[in-house]
Amino acid sequence: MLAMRHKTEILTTLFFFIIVISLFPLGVGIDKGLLQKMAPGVAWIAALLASMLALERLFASDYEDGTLEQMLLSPQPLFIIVLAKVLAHWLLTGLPLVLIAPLVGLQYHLNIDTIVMMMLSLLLGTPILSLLGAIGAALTLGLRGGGILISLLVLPLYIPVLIYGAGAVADSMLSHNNVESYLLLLSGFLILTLVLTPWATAAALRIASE
Amino acid sequence: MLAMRHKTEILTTLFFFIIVISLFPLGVGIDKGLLQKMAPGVAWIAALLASMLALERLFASDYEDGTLEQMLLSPQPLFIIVLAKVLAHWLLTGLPLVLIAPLVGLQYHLNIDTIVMMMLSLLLGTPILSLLGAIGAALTLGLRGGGILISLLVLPLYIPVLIYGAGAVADSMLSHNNVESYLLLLSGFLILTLVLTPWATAAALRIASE
Amino acid sequence: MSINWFKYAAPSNFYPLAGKLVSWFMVIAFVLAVVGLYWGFFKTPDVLSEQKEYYRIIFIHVAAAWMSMWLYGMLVFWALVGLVFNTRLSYMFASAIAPTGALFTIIGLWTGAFWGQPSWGTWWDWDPRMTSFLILLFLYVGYMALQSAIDDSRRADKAAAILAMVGMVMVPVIYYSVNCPNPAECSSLHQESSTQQIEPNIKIAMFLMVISFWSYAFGVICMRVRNIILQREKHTRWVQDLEEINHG
Amino acid sequence: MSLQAHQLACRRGDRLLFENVSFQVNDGELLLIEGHNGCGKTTLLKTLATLRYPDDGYVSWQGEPILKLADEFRSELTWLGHHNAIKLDLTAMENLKIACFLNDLVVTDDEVLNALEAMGLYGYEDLPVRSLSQGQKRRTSLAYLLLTQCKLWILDEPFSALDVKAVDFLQRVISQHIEKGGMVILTTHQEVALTSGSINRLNLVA
Amino acid sequence: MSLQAHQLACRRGDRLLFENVSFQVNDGELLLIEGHNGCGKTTLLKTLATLRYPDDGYVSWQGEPILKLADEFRSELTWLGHHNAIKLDLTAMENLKIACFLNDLVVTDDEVLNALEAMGLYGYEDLPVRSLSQGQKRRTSLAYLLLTQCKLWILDEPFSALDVKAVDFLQRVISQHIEKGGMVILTTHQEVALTSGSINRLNLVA
Ligand code: HEM
Ligand SMILES: Nc1ncnc2c1ncn2[C@@H]1O[C@H](COP(=O)(O)OP(=O)(O)OP(=O)(O)O)[C@@H](O)[C@H]1O
Ligand SMILES: Nc1ncnc2c1ncn2[C@@H]1O[C@H](COP(=O)(O)OP(=O)(O)OP(=O)(O)O)[C@@H](O)[C@H]1O
Ligand SMILES: [Mg+2]
Ligand SMILES: [Mg+2]
Repeated sequence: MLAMRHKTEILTTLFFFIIVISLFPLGVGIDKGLLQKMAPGVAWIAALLASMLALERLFASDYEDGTLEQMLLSPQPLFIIVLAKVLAHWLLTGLPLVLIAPLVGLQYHLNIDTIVMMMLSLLLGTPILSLLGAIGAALTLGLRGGGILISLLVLPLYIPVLIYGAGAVADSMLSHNNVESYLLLLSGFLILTLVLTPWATAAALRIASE
Repeated sequence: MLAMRHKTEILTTLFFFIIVISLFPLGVGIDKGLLQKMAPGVAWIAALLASMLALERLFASDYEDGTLEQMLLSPQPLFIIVLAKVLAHWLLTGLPLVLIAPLVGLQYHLNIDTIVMMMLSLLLGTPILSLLGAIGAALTLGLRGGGILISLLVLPLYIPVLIYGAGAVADSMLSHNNVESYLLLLSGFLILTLVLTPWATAAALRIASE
Repeated sequence: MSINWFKYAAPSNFYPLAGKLVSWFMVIAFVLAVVGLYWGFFKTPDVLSEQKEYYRIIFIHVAAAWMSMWLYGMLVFWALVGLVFNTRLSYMFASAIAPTGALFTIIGLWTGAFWGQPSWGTWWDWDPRMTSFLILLFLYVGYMALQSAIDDSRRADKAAAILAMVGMVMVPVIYYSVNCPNPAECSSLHQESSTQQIEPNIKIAMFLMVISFWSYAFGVICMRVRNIILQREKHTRWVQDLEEINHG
Repeated sequence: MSLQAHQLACRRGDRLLFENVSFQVNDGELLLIEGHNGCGKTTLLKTLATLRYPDDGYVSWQGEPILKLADEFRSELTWLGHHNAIKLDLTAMENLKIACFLNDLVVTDDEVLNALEAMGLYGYEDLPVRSLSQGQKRRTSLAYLLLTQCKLWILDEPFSALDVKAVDFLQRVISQHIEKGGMVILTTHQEVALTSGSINRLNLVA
Repeated sequence: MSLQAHQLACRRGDRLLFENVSFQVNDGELLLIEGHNGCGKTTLLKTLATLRYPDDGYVSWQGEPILKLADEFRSELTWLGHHNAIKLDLTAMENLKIACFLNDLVVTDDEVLNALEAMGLYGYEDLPVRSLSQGQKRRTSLAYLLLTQCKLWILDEPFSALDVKAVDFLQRVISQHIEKGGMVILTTHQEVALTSGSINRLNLVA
């Protein structure tokens, strides 16, 4: 809702990804084979971290400035508002990564098939991250050490997404056998979270605002 | 100063590291040789990211609740206060990583020499991250998109630390030839930042509070 | 004849001067670019060492690479002047330089990538020079991002100036670390300055292109400074009295 | 129509703030809640607005418990708390529009502009709220009162940070709402001459 | 001793807030700064406290410009802004101790406790400030005034959120400081009967 206004922020996120992704060759070495093998993992971990980085402030400013109270009292159903917030979060953290995937491909010497698969898996997977993360963000509202506490809650939930997402990409580099099943799993997971998590988040928000 | 109270927070950071470090084998695969090669880079990138994650709130709460004004008006020299803040930041993000290094070693099949070197390089390098990061945190106080903006400003500055730090560890796995020169470079860099950055941070804080 | 330089430190005096300079610089840039490109395409050999036609990217690539580094130096210089003497105009210069510098960096990276494809067989590699160039781009982008994130221009100027200076202190460290982390194993795809042995005609074309880029940069910077002046001083008398405001 | 509190009790931590608080607010009435710092005024207001559960007793709206009515009750309610509920990065204009959007209120730009102007923010409507003064921020959030169509207003210290003229204006806004048959429940520590029809006072401590 | 403002001018963005503001505050004097919301009171106070640079003119303390004296001037200054400058996660006790530490003030636990008690926070000193009411938070930050030894107090709307009794108490604290030869500069929108020796009023708008 709000975050859409800030196109510059999306740009900033894009650059953030470029930097994080450039860090790995610097830290790990520039061996071509090594880079290729790492690529899916790195892209996915960048997705996880960016998603998590932005989580802490997802509801925090609403909580601090009283907007959250207004949302709770709004006649609009709370889960719609939550969905709008999640969408904004995804537009800021997920979408840029999907867009930047070809560049990752270049930097890590991937071929076109793999790049397409990476974009696809990110497109399916990153919304799940935003949806799951929102629960963590709502639960930790107003607690101290929020940022790190969130990661503790949320990262374990992210792991399946990471495994399927990175798995799909890695598989497309080697055999292509199981690519569809990975993607199907991701889609199923996406639908599941899309249906369930907004309610959980809404409930957590009501509890936090007491 | 303040952050020291929260021993629980240090624990949380420890868990954060363990999770991030465990994510990589999940995302990349469990090939032993590959893991060994990646280990230094991964540990160092985890250090970078943890340091960065915590940066956003380094001065933010002081800024919002007016404590920053009190600090600026305090008869204590501002750079001392800044140093205390940086120390707290390091205790929360740098120290736990040094402590957890042996565990990384185990997960990535490293030998003892390498583990010791990893701890040493982290011990020298992570304070640099905190010191440099504080500048970014001070510059972006109260701006929108703070978290990601900080990373944009700070990550490029982190790169030399990453290169020397990971380089030292990687070198100790192979040849041992240049280990000392890496460590010397890190120490020199640490002294340089220790002397210069508190002033820059203090100046940035004064500007931010206008 | 002596010119009172300090007179032009006031935005109201600099504005009309810059207006005149813009058109001059632009004309020079255009003419030299045409001549330089002509020279580069028709007066130079078709093959340089093993490379064929595509080596001609050099005229843009090298000139852009140099510009991007020089401009960062200039940016830091003006930021420093601003911090020390607290003159508004120097901050304006610094912020006007940044987009042009970033543009040249991107051109350098882009043309480099296009060159790398035929000659090294890859768009991108973690060659030290490329890496440090990428970091330079990050420094530019960071500067611009910080400045655009702050609404209050006074704070934006000073904060960005501090960032630029920190960046400057870090540049040698970054350069050294990327370039030669390990003295024993320094290697690079870029051959060290093979410019020396290059054919004289290539040198001439390159020289022309560099001058052309310089004056393009000056022209654009002057233009941008004029815009910034108008934006920031719009409440002052002299801006409201300007003819182009009242008629345009 | 009426809002009734039945034997309300609230506790915070181990501390019992109040118990057996009962009252009724009818059309065209104003209820002023009084008491020293920390006696539980804000807590009471939050309970009335369904932002917390009472520890005992219940609140009813037209005879029905508000927690059962839920959204039906909330759509009749305008709440302004201690906090301004405005986004510092957005302009006053945008903030008001979001408030209206959240409350399903369809307004034109002109109406929003007029509300801001009436609140003395003419010329400030396009600045990010961060660069307004404390009082101007408060005014921004209060401007919503000029737009809302809700029947019941619950206001927690609405006069804080306002200057004398703005206090005066807000008072008239409240009076008009009461005269049109609305209900207002508010707290304030300032001695404000509320000139409305029927004022009830509830002292939480006594 | 005296604080003098010489031809001060301040602008925010493109807006000129005030110019040619000059005044002097001597020992045992109180200066009340008045003006409508957004006229620049907070900006003026921040300028006096070296938290911002004036756009024109300067401020001097005992004849020396305050920007030159820097820490020497700051050590004579107690500043309380709009914000409470307290950490919500810490207790009232800890917050006060940190304030004292930052200001190089050596105090015993008993002194801190007494200050809190005088401010009506007896029994709340060991709760995290997050769970205090708005007024109690304000009281926590004001309790520092009972401990500080500084000569010059600059207070931005100190009475906001306080109940009648607390306003009364704070007023007496200010009067006592003035009687002992201190200086106070403050703003407030509430009509508070400041019963101190010599009160000057500065209306920023006029
Ligand atoms: C600091 C930045 C840079 C400078 C000063 C620079 C300078 C030069 C110079 C002087 C040459 C011609 C001399 C030679 O053959 O070695 C050259 C060639 C080249 N540069 Fe760059 N360059 C920079 C960055 C880049 C980047 C970022 C890329 C790629 C993305 C790139 C790709 C190339 C390629 C492919 C050649 C041709 C090399 C060859 O002769 O095989 N350069 N550069
Ligand atoms: N951070 C800022 N950036 C830009 N402009 C600002 C900023 N803060 C305040 N202003 C502007 O400066 C003017 C004066 O603000 P200031 O806070 O000094 O007012 P004030 O007199 O304290 O008002 P109040 O009684 O509401 O506290 C306002 O018009 C406001 O728009
Ligand atoms: N989040 C919280 N957790 C625990 N206790 C709280 C919390 N908020 C308030 N309290 C306690 O509840 C009591 C009442 O607080 P409340 O905010 O309702 O007071 P109030 O009457 O509004 O006071 P004020 O006039 O200062 O605004 C206070 O004593 C406070 O200590
Ligand atoms: Mg209250
Ligand atoms: Mg004010």
